[in-house]
Amino acid sequence: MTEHLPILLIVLPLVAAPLCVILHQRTAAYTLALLVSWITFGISIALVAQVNQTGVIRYNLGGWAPPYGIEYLVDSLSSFVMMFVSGIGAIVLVYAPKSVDDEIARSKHYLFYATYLLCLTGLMGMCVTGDLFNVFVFLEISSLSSYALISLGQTRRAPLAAFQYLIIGSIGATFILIGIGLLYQMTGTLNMADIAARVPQENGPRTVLVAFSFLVIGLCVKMAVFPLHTWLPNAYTYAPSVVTCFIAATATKVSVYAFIRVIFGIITPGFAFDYLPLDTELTILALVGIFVASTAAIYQANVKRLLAYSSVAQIGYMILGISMSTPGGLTAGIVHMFNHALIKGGLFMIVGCFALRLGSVKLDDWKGAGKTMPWTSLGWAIGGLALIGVPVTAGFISKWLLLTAAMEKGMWPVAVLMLLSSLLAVVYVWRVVETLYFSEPTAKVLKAKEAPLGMLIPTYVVLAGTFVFGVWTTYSADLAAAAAAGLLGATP
Amino acid sequence: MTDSMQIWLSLLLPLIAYVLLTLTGKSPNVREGCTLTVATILFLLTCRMASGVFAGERPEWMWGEWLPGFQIAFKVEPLGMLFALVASGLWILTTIYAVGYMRGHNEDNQTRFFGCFAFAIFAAIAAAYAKNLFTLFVAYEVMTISTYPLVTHHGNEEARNGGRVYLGILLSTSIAFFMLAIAWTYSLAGTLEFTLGGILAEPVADEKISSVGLGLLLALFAFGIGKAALMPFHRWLPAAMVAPTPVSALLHAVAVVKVGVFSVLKVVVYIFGLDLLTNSGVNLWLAYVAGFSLVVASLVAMTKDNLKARLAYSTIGQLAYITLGAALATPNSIIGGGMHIAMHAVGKITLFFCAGAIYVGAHKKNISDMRGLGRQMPFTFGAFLLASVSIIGLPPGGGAWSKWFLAVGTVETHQYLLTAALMVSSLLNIAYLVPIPMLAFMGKPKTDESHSDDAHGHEADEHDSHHHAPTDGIHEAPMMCVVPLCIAAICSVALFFAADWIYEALLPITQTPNS
Amino acid sequence: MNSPALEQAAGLYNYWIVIVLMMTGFYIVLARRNLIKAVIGLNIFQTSVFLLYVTMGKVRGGTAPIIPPEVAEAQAKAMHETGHSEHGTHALGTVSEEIVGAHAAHADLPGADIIYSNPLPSVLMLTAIVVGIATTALALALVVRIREDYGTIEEDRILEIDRADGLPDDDDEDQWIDADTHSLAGSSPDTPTDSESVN
Amino acid sequence: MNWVVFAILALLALTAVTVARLRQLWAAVMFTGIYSFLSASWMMILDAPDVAFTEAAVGAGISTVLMLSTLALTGEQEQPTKRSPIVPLLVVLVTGGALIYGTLDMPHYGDPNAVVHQHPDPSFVERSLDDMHGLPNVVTALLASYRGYDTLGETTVVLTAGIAVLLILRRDEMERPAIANRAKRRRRKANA
Repeated sequence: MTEHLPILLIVLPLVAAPLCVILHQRTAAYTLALLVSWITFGISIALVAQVNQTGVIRYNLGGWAPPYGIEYLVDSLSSFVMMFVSGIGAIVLVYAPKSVDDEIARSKHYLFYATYLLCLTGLMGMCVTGDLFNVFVFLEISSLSSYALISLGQTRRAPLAAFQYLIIGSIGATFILIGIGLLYQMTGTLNMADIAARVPQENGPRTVLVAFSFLVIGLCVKMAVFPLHTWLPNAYTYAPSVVTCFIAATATKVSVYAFIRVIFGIITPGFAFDYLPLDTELTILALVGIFVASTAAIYQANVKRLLAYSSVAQIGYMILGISMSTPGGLTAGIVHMFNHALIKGGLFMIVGCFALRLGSVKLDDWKGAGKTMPWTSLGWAIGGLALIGVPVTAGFISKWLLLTAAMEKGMWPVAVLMLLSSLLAVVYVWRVVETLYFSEPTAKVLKAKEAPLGMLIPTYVVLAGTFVFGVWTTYSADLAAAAAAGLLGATP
Repeated sequence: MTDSMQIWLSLLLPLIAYVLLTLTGKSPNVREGCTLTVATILFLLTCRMASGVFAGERPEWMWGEWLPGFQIAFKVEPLGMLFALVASGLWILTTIYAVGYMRGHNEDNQTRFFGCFAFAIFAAIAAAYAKNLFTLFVAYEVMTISTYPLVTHHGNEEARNGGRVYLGILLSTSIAFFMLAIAWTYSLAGTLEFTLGGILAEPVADEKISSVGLGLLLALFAFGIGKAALMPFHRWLPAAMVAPTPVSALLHAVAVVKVGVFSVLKVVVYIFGLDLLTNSGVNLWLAYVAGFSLVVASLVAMTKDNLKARLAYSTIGQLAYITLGAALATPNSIIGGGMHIAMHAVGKITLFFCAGAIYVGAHKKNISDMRGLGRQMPFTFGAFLLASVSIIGLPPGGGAWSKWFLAVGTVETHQYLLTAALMVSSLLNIAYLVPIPMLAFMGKPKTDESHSDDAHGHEADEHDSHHHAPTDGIHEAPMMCVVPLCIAAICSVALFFAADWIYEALLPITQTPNS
Repeated sequence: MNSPALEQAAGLYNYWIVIVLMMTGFYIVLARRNLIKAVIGLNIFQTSVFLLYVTMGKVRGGTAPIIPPEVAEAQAKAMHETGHSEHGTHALGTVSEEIVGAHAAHADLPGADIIYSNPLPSVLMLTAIVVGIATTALALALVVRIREDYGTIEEDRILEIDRADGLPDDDDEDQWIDADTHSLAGSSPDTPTDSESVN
Repeated sequence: MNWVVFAILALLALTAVTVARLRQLWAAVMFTGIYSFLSASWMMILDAPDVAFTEAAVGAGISTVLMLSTLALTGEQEQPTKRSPIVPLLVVLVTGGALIYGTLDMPHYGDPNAVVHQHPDPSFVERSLDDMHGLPNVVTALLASYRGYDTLGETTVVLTAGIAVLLILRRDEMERPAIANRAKRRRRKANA
């Protein structure tokens, strides 16, 4: 049984999705989705444990060995990413029902939960597969379902945002497909490890170079790296609250994961960073992105959009860490994926609570909500502190790791700019805190009740997580360090 | 009781207080009883530890390793011990005082107030006992955050603006400079542990860092520790005056600012090392910045009519004394700086207590309105006078000794300009502190009409139920306010006689291991 | 003109044409202001990528990877005789002796001289085509929805309408609150969409 | 044979450019269908009959039908845009240039010594002979076996799209009354 865990991870939500449709009843569909997502979470925890004990797990689908068949590969990195993606997926589902009731027409609920599961399937599939073309297929599953989920937002801007995301996302996916094709042409295989072993690197064949850049650009679109982020603010802003929680916490992170895989698992950092000046380019892009997006976040009137821009900035920190390609930097990038998933998930969950009670995500409509919704407001303050990176929160751990990694590499300006940029986070987080606590409540706010416990408890579980992993880093930083070591060690 | 237990218990106690008082928030008497009990236990425990530490023990306790190489660990040494002693002792006084003040004022959210207070004490103790820079930094930031709700306690526009400046400056400096400096130090030395004689000597010998770089690093530390309120990053301190007076007392006398200068001293003594600093000469610019800071702050203080604002600028000046002591980096100046932490803490908390008592008892904020008030509030103004003497540095105030050692430090290093600055500043101290009790005792009260108009004009809307105090006879603030401030005033004099003991206690930190 | 360049051009012109086709599709997506046109562009872009893959699979003088029945039969029989079982999993990148041996054994069988084009790109593209049509369907559904909500599928026009609504979100908040209370006040039976009135 | 290829390629390019220039959406859709059909023909020549059939059915068939039915709901004329085509053109030129640069080290068209035809040795065809016990169509064999998992993914994509379309297009009277109101308001304004 245990040797089939990797495939179970995908098949379970995959099978549950059509079942939800067949059930055709919202409560039943919800219960099934909840159950399956928690089982998936359990399986990924089991996989983390297993990888820790026995090392990399390889699973040949249908018994066909690579390079013929498709191989599943669970190593410390993929198991780590799967763990937090499925964990966030499961927790958000616990949080979901009230908000979904409020924002999505009831007759659509069973379809909504089915799509949610499909999105989860796609994300998990991207993490677990060791086959490049298979990554593309799963990427499309997760993308298509997220377009649909985003289009469910209440305003008519939601379908438009989804459409724009679809066009940009499909261009990105097609770029990835071109990149895969060119790599295939040069190596004759689709298995990542096999490609890495066979890709000709001496003299840097131009085809490999172009293949690589197409893969990177395609993934950058999906990751929303700075100049290619244009789809993200609208998509996050107009999607239903629950969808934003889920997608913001997981989708971009999984793309980052795929990016890491491509750079360290296929191209090798030696080629990417020594032969190509990719590290400088990425560093510059990341820094510019951090500053531009953080500044944009400061001026937003809509809190969801504010957080969306903040997400673009935070992706910059991940890229920054990855582009250092040292164990320290890579660890920082990976651990920030995890920490940011927690933090941003928690913050968007808070936004969902406000949206439920106040019917708005505009900052002006939240004035003085600290009085009537103290717990939700406190939640924002906590999550905000974590986002800023105050000690004792998870955000601090990533910031600290990134800082020491930059220092270690002697990247002075980067360290200074990084710290300066985190001051911008103070501004945009605190703007909201002040509105919550130091403004006269509006009539609607005065009438508002505290968010229901069913939503507050999962939110606080996630927020508590930001504290736990700000202090106890065995399961975040240590796993990330192991993953980074694995990535760098695997490529001589 | 083992060494490590003493440490974690003293860290745990404020947290226990926090939990207890949150749970018992409904009944104020029980809540404050709990706080006081815990504070007393903590103080006794700290005294017990102090006797050991000053005798040469160095208890240690490691809580855990957050990241490989970065531990949250604690080790008690004399400087930290002194700071912890001051903090825990004054916590008791401040709590008693706060009870009187907050009740006398019918403040809202008292539970949150006392809770954050306990948390700030926790952070102060953690900072005092920190074994390495990493732990110190974490405690430093926790303190910034936990005192923010205290500063913005009133929740109005003014509080928001004050809080903005407060948090803005403290967070920005700590993130942009302090954190960078720590990371830099780590990349140079490979460790962040406080070590007698410093950890940077080796990298300097290996030429990993030039003397310019060393100066820059010192600057990052000095300005990054925004709580030390070195100009030009001092703005947060006056801004934080919007807080209730007990908070100001805590912030400006005990916890926040003292964590700042304490950190500066720690960095100088245990990270740079006195020898390294004096040999490389990079410390002098800092000494001059501190000298400039202390004269200017005293000058500004003279212009302030609002008593709390004047005290705030006075604090900026006094903190600069300590920074100056650190910057001179001679054994005498370090001891002077360390001693001034205690002397100034006790003196300044008295002054703030007095300011609060005057506000509660007579509803006066401005010095010009206090003319003749001394006859109504003799204890308060008497205490004010005693504390002023200590702050100025005249016998029999404790401050006399610390300023003496600082002056010796400037002479030893032949920085006579700084000696002059110290003298000038002390004169200025006299000029802005002594007139207050003098006016109160000697001055003629304003005529009743203008007096009451003024008072009502200021306070009527805030305190509608308040009936105006009669001008004749003794009318002090509540006992809960007056008693602590008298105790504090007596302490500030008592310290004059205990200076020798502090000197002995601090002497070990100035000795380099090989000399 | 030197001959290597010419040779290269002769060997690569197929790819170049495919690239031109791809870029035409890409251009349509980027330059469009009409939503359907964007979908059309995406279609052309993706179809051209399929061509890129299929071009890779071609072998000169090869034939479609469909094994003539008689060859297959003979092969099956030969395999039965050599009695070799299926080879399950084997380590990555290594080819076991057994397979090579079996391969050599087949060499003299009928049909062994047929050159087949590479089947793998075809396999991949079958998947990609389906993914493409799924994307198209989803995109078109969104277009229909946008058309219902905005009454147009011209992007410039939609942005104008959004701008005319005032600041972003301004008007939407009203909807939000309406939806929040589930008030059916405005949605009398005649809530058909603009499509009717246009047609 | 060669001139057929040339003709198809020329027609493909012509069709693509025509689509780019057309403002009549209906015609553009038809040309897209033709484009798919031409692609399918070329794929046939490239020894990929399975892909060709699928492309003809899906690309030229289903997708054209879908687009036409969408057009029926949305109107067929593309409005001229004032935006300058310079930026997209630039992006496209750079991308295309990069791709052409990338082809320079590629194995030549149809080269039997290309890595793709050499690497998994024995090749997929030979492996499938053994593993599949002589299933004639190697592409089908591969789809069902070695890359069966992609096929599962592909099915999931279809399922996703199906559910998604339901989710997007289903109208509900409970839903979004404000939008309906707005549509009514707009209609009224237009009529007035």
